[in-house]
Amino acid sequence: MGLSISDKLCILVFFLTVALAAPAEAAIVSVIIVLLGRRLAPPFRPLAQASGRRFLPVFLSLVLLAFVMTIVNGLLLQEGKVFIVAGLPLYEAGIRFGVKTGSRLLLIATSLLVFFGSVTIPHLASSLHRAGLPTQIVMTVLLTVHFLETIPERITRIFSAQEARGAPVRSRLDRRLKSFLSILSPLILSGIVESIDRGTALELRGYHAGTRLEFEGGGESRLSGIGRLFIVLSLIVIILPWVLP
Amino acid sequence: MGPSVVVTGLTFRYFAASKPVFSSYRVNIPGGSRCAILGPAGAGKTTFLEILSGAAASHYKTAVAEGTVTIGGEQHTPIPLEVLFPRVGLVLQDPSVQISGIRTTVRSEIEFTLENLGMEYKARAGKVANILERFSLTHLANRHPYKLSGGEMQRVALASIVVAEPELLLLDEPANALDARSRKELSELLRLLSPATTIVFTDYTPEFALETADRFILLSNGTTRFEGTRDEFLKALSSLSDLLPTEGMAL
Amino acid sequence: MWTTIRRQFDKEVEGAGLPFVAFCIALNLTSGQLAAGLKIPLYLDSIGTVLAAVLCGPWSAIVAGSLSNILASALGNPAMMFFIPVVAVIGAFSGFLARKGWFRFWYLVVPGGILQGLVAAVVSAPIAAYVFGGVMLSGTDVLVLYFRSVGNTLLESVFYQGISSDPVDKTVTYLIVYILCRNLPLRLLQRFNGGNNVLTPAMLRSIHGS
Amino acid sequence: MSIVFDDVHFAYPESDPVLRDVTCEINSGEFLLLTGDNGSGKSTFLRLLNGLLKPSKGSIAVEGMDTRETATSQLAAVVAVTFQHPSDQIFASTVRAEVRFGPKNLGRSNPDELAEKALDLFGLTAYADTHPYDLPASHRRLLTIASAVAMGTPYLAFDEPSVHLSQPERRIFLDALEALRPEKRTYLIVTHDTGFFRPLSTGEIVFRDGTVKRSGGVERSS
Repeated sequence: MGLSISDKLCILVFFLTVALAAPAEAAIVSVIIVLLGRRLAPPFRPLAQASGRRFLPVFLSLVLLAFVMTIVNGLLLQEGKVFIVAGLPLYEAGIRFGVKTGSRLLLIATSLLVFFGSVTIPHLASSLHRAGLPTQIVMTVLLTVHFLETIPERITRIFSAQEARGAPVRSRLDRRLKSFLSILSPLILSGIVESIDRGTALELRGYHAGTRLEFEGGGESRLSGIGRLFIVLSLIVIILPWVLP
Repeated sequence: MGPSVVVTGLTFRYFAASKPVFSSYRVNIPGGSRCAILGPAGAGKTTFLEILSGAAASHYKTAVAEGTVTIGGEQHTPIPLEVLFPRVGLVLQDPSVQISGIRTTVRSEIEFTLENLGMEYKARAGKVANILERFSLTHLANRHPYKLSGGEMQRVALASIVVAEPELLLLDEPANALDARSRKELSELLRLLSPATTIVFTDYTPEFALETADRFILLSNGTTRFEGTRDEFLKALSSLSDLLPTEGMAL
Repeated sequence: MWTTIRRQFDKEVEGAGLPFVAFCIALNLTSGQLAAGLKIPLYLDSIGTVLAAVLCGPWSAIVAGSLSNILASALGNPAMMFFIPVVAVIGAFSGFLARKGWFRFWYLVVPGGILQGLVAAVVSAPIAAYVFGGVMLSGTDVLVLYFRSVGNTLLESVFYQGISSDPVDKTVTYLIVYILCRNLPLRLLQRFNGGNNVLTPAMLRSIHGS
Repeated sequence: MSIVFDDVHFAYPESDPVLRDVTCEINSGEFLLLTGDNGSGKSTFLRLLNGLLKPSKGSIAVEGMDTRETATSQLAAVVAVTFQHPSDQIFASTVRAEVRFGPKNLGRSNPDELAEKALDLFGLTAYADTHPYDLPASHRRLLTIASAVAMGTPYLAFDEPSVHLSQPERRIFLDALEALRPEKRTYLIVTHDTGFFRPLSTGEIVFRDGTVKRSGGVERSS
C-alpha cells in the first residue's frame, strides 16, 4: 500500500476531526485504530528507530495525563453523582469532563505522533512546497533542521570550554542563571555570525525572495483515492452531529 | 580573457565615525591573472573581496565609501552597490557555511545556484554534470555535502560558484584549512580556470600563493606593501618576514 | 492579504534574515532543554522567538514561534501543537514592542516582559483549560489545583496560574534578549532589518558621526 | 608537583577506546608537544586533564588530586585548557571582560592584575574595550589563549593554538611564551605545527592508535 504524504495528511485530518467533533467513545476507539495502524499499516510504521523508541514513553505519559486529568476534575468539578473510589469522592460531571478532554487529547497527540513518526521533516516540507507552501518557509524549515543537527554538539563544546574556565554549573540559582547566560551567549553570538555568513552565501549564489526552487524528496505527493475517502469521512464526522437528533 | 580590476582612490569605512579600512587605496589587477592578496589578519583582505563582489555595500548599509572600482571596463562609483553575481563570484572562507544546508546531495547543492539564476531543468543538468566532471566530484555526486572531507567540501563550495561561470572569481583564504594534497588539487583547478577567468584570492601565508598565483599583492593596514610578479615576490620575500611567515619554506 | 504578509516577511528577513530565523527556531527548541538541564525553574523556550522579533520583526517572530512548536511536536512533544496561538501572539506582541523602541532601555524591557507575560497567560489559559483540563503534568499543576480547591473555576485557576508564572519567565526572557542584543557588535547588529530596534539615539549618533 | 596518568583507559559510551594503557608523568616546568594524527586521542587527553572527562579505567592525579573525585571547577584552578574553536567560549562584550572571566570565577585575589598582564603580553591592551567579534579571527584565538594565561594556573594546555595565526600574531605568541618563562609554568600543547614550538619544547608525547609514547624531558616511571 503506497500512500503519498498528502494521503497521510488527509488521514491525519480525519482523526483530528474525530477528536474535535465526535463523542469521547469514538475518540477512544480511534486511538486504538491509530495504534493498530502504526503496527499494521506499512506507510505508518515509524521511519527512524529513534522515533520508534520515543513513541512508547510519550504515549504512556499522555495516558497518565488523561488519567490524572480525570481524577483531578472528578475531585474538583463537584456536580452530579458521587462515586467513592479508594476513599476519594469523585463527581460524575468531573469524570465526564476528564474522560472527554483526556480522550480527545490522547487521540490528537497520538495521531500527530504516528504521522510525524512516519515522515521526515525535509520530505514533509518539500511535499508541502509542491502543494503551495512558500519557498521561504521551506528554506527556513530545512535550515532549522541543519542547525538542529549542529547545535547539541556546539552546546557540549561550549559547556566544556566554560566549565574549564571555572564557570559555575552546579551551584546557587543566581549563579546557575549566570552560567546559563555564559553558555547561551557564545551559542547565540556564533549562531548570529553563522546566520549572517549563511545569508551572505545564499545571496552570493543568487538567492533572493521569490526565487523558484525545486526541493527533492517526499516522493509522490498527489492525492490518491484513499486520501479523498478520508476527506469525505472527515466531512461526514463534521456534519453528522447536525443531522442526528 | 577575464576582466581586469582597477581600483582608484578607494576609501572605505564600516561606519561614518569608524577608522577607515582603506584610505585612498589604489590597485590594478590585470585581466586573466591569478592574483594573490596576502597579508596578516586585519589587513583588509576580506573587506576588499566583499567590496569587489558587491556584498560590502549591499550588506553594510552604514558603510561609507569613496573612489572608483572598475571591473572589466564597467565602472562602479564609488563601489559596486549590489551583489554582482553571476558576473563576479565570491567563495567564502568556510565551505561549511558556503554550502547551503538545504540540499542533501552534492549534485543538487550545485544545482541550487542555477535554480537561483532561474535556469531551466534541461540546461541545468548538462552544466552540473560538466562541472562535477571538471572538479572530480562525479563519484561524490549523490553524497551528502556535509559528509565529505575538508578538501572535498572546499571543492563543492568552489564548484557551486564556478558553475555560474563568473568572469571574476574571488576566494577568501581558500587554502586555509586544507592539507597538502587538497591544496595541490585546488591550485591545479584554479590554474585550469584562468585566463578565461580572473582569479583573486587571499591568504596569510605565502605557500599556496606561490603554488598558484602569477601576481602578488601584500596588504597591510589597508595599504599595499608589495605588488609584483612571482619572481619579484620571491626576491622581496625575505624583507617581508614581519608580515608573512617564511620559516620552513624551501625557497 | 496573504501576499502582503509574505512581502512583509521578505522585507524583514532580507539579507541575513532567513538563516537567522532558522537559527532562532533551533534556539527555541534547545534553550528550554538547556534551562531544564541547569535546573532553572523557568521555561525560557521563547528566547529565539523574541530574538527574531527584535532583530527581524513581528512576522519573522510569528513564523519562528509557530514553526518552533510544529517542529517540537514533530520531534516528539505533540502537546506543543496546541500552543501555536500562544507563541504566535508572543512573536507579534514582542515584535510590536520592539518597533516601538521598548528594547532600547532596560526600564522599558522589564515592564514589556511583564505585559508580555500577562498577554501570554490570557491566550494560553483557555487552551490549558479546555484542551488539557488544567493538567500539564508539570510543577505548575499544583498551583492550578490550589486555585481550584479554593473555589475558582477551571479557566480562572489556569489563568491565575499563568499570571503567577508567565510574567517572571517572559521578563527574564526579555532581559536576556536585551542583554544579548545590547552586547552585539554594531557591525553584526546593522546587518539586521531590526537593528534600529536596539540602538539608542546616542548609539546612532556614534555610528553616523556628528 | 606533577600530573600522573596511571594506566588510563578512556572510551566514549558504546564505542571503541580512544586511549588505552596510558601511563605517563608530566612534571612541573615542562613544555610538551602533543602530536599525532587526527582522532588519535589528543583532544581527549586534554579533557581528561581537567576532569571534563573521567577515565574509564585507571586514574589521573593532578597535583595529587584524583580527577574522578575532584570537581572541574576545582581542577580549573590548576589546569587551564583552551579548545579549538574560539567561538565556543567568547561571550563577553569586551576583550577585557572576556579575559577577566576565568580569574574571577576562580576567585583569584587579583583578577584585574592577572587580566591586564595577559592583555599586555598578547598585544591586546589596545583592544581591551573592543568587542571580541570586532577583532580579526586570529586575534580572537590569541584572546582565548590570553584568557587561559590570565587564570594564573600552574598548568596550561592549548589545543592547536597556532592554527590560523598570521605572522604578526605568531610573533606575539612566541614573545609572550618567552616572557612567561620566569613563571616556570607547565605547558601541554596539542599541535601539528611542531616547527613553530620546537625551539621552546622540552619533550613530546606522540599519540598513535590510542597509545602514547613520551620522549624527551625527564621520564620517570613508578
